[in-house]
Amino acid sequence: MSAQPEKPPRREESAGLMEYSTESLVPFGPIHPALKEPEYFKLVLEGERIVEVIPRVGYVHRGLEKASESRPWIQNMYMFERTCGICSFVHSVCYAQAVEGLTMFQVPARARFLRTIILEMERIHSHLLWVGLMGHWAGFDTLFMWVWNDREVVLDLVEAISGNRVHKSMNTLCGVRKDMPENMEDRIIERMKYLTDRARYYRDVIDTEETMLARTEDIGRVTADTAEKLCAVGPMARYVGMRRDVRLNDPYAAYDEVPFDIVTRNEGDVHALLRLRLDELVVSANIVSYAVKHLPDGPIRIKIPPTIPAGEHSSHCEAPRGEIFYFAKSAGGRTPERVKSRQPTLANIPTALEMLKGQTLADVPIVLTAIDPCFGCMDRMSFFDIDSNKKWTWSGEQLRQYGINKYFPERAKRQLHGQKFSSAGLGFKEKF
Amino acid sequence: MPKKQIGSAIPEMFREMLEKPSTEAYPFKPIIVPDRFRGKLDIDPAKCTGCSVCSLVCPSSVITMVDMGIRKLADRELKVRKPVFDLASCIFCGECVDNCAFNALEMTKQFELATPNKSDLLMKKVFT
Amino acid sequence: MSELFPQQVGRYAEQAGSKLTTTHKNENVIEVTQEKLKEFLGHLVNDLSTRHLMTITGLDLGQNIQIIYNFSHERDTVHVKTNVPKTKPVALSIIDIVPGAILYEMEVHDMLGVYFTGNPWMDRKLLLPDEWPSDLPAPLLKTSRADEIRKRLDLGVAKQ
Amino acid sequence: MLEKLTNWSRKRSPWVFHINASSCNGCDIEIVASLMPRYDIERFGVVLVPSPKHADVLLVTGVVNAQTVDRLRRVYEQMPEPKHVIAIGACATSGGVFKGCYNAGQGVQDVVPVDMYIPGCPPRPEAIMYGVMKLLGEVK
Repeated sequence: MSAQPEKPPRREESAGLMEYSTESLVPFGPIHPALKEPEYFKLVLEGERIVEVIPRVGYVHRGLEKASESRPWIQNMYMFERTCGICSFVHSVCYAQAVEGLTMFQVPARARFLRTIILEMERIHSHLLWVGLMGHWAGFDTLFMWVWNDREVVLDLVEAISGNRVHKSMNTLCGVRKDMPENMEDRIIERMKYLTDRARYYRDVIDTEETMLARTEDIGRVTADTAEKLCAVGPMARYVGMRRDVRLNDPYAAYDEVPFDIVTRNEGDVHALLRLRLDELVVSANIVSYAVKHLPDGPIRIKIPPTIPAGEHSSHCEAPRGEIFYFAKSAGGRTPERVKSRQPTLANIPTALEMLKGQTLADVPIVLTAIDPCFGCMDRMSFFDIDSNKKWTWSGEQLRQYGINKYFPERAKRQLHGQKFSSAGLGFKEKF
Repeated sequence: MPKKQIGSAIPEMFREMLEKPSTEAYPFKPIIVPDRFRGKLDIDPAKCTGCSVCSLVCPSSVITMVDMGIRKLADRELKVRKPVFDLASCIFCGECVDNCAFNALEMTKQFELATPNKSDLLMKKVFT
Repeated sequence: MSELFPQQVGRYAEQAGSKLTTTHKNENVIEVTQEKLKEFLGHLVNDLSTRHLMTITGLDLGQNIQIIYNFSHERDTVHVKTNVPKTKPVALSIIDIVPGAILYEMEVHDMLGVYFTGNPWMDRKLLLPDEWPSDLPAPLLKTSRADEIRKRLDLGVAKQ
Repeated sequence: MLEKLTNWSRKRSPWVFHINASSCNGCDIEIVASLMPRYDIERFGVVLVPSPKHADVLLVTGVVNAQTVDRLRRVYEQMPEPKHVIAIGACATSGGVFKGCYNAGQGVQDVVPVDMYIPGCPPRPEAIMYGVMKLLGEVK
C-alpha cells in the first residue's frame, strides 16, 4: 500500500536487493479494494518473469481454534461456519460430521439429502462467482456482469430454503434445522435447468472468445506430478488429470446415493480450470435436481445431548475450492478439547507458487484468481526499482489494465481514444 | 475445437437488451423477502418468562439477563430477570428463536438496520 | 484393494514397532516414535502410494505435544501420531518425503512452537501477526490464555 | 455557492473504497453483489475505487486483527477530507461471533471513527444500499 514509503525497507528485503542485481522484488498486497481477503506475496522478478514467490498469509487469522476450546459444541458450529463467507455451509457440515462421529447417533436420511442440496447449491454459487472474477481479471467485464446476475438465481433459492443468502445457519449436530419448503421442487428443477443452459453457453463463449483464450491458454501450467507431490486439492488437482474428489473417494452426506461423476481435464492450464469449473457446475445442477426429486421422507434432525463422548474423530469434505478437513477431540465435556480445521486454500498455496513461477507480472492476478483463493489481494502492489531506488505503486486496476494492454494493444489504443484514461474511472464502469 | 473469434458474446448482448431490466427498484419500491428470511430479532415481553435459555445458547453473546427486581408469588420470592439484546453483535442465526419454549422471540423481516449510533442497536424492549 | 490397504499399513506399522488401530470406519491410527517416523512415512508414501497429506494436526497433551500426520488414501484415512516432549519441542521435517507439508509444518510451529529441523521456512511466521510478542507461549498450548494474548496485541482497543 | 455545488456533487456521487480488515468474505461478496446488475448501486453514483486517495467513503468489513489494524489506520489517514466510515457486518460493528478470539478486536470504532453501522451477518445488498443512502442523507 502506498503509505509504505515512509517506512524504510525491511532488513531482509534490502539484503535481497544487494544480492540480486538483475532481479527486482515486488511486494504484492496486502490491502486491495475490490474483493476478498488481504494476503501478501513477495515476488522476485527477473526482467518480467517471476522466479521466486514468498507467501505470507495470516491477515485473516482470528484464533478460532483457540476460541473453540471454550465454547459449547453447537455454538462452535456457528463460529466455524463463519470461517469463510463463500463456502460457509461446507464448513459447518464438515465440523458436524467430525462431531457426529464421536456420538452414536446417525444423521437422518432426509437431513443428509438436504445437506447435499445446499452443498451443491453453494458449489454452483461459488463457481459462478469465480468465473465472473476470472472474466473481470481477463478484461471481459460483460461475462462478469452476466455471471454474477445468474448467481442471484441460486442465491434466491438458498435464501428461500435457509433464510439467509450467505451464512445459511441451517445445519445442526445430527440433522438440519429447516425442512424443504413446500412447492419448491418444481421451482428448483426449473432454475437448475436454466443454470445448466447458461453454463453450457458460457462454456461456448470461453472456448471461442479470443479475449478469454489469449489470457488463459497456456498460462499457469503445472505438471500432474508436481501437483500430487504438493498435495493439491479440489479443482487444482483435477485440472491436471488427478481423480481426487472427496465426494467420490469417500462419500459423505448423500453422495453415495446420488449418481454422478466428477470432471477431470488434462491440459493443466488456466483455461482448463475455467472449463472444469463450468462442467462441474452442470454436474452440481444435476445432483441438485436428482436429490430434490428423490428426497426421502422422515425426520430432519435428532436432538442430541450437549455433552459429546470422549474420543477423536476426523472428517473431510469437498468444498468448492477443494478438500477441507476437520479434526475433533473430545474429553467428554460440553466443550471440545481441540478442534483443528484446514482450509483448501492453504493446501493449494504451494501449487499456486509453482504456477506463478515463470509467468509474467501481467499474469499474476489471473493465476492467483485461478486457484480460487479465499484471498485475492491483487489490488495493491508497490514496485521497487533497484537501479534508481525509486518506489511506486500500482493499484490492481492499473495492473489489470497493464495486462490488457499487453495482450490487446489495439484495444488499449481504442480505449485511450474513446474515453479518457484514468485509473480511478476505470472501476466497474468499464465496458467494451 | 471451435474457431476462435472476437465478439462471440455480442448476439447474446443484444438479446439481453430486449429483455426486461434485471435491476430491482429497491429504495423506491419495497422488496419482498422470503418467508424464512431472518431479519431483526424481536421479543414479545408479555410472553417472556425470563428463563435465560436464549442467553445460554447464543453463539455471540448478544443476550444479557438483567435483574428486574423481586416478584412475590404466594409466599415465595422470585427473582425476575429479563433479556436485553445487543443487536450490534447479532449474527442472525436464529438459535435463540428455536430454543425459546414460550415463543416469545421472533425473527422479523426487517433488514434496514443501519444506524449512526451503536446504542440504537441495544434492544431494551422489556423495560417498557 | 481398499480392504488390503489397512493390512499393508499394519505390516509396516509392526516393522516400526507399533500397531494399527481402527477407531472409526476407515480411520486407521498408528502411533510411532520420532526415530521411526520418517522410515514409516517413507514406506507409506512411496510403497503404498498414500501421497496425499491432508494436514498436520498439533495437540497439547500436557507433558508432550502430539503431532498427527493426517493422510488420505481413497476411502481410508491414515493418522500417524508422534510425540515430542514439551521441554524440547523439536521434530524432524518431512518435506523431503512430502513436499506439500511445508506450510502445515509452519502452522504447527506457529501454533504450538514445535521446531521442525530441515524446514527452510521455520524462521518465518505463517499465521501469527508480525508484532507477536516472543515471550508469549504459543497460542494453542493449554497454558496460553486468549484474554492475556488480547492484552498484549495491538487490536486498536489499547489506543483509546 | 461553490460550497453548495461541492456538497451537491459529493452527495450525488460518493466514491467508496472497501477495506477487508480480516473479514470472512461474506460481507465483501455482498458489497460486490450490490454493484452487480440486480442491485446496481451505481444508479446512485456510488463507484468502487481502487485507491483510498480517491475515496469519500470507507467501507470496513471484518473484525480488526493485529495484522490489519495498522493497515486500516494508514488507509484512513490517506483518505482526503471529508471522510466517512461505514462499518458493515456484525464483526465490524462489535466483533460479532468472533468476540473473545485472541486475535480479534471488538469493532472498527476502536480504530477509526465510524459514521454508520450496518449490522447483519452479512447484511443483504439492500441493507448496504439503505445504509449508504442513509449516510448520504445525513451528510450536509
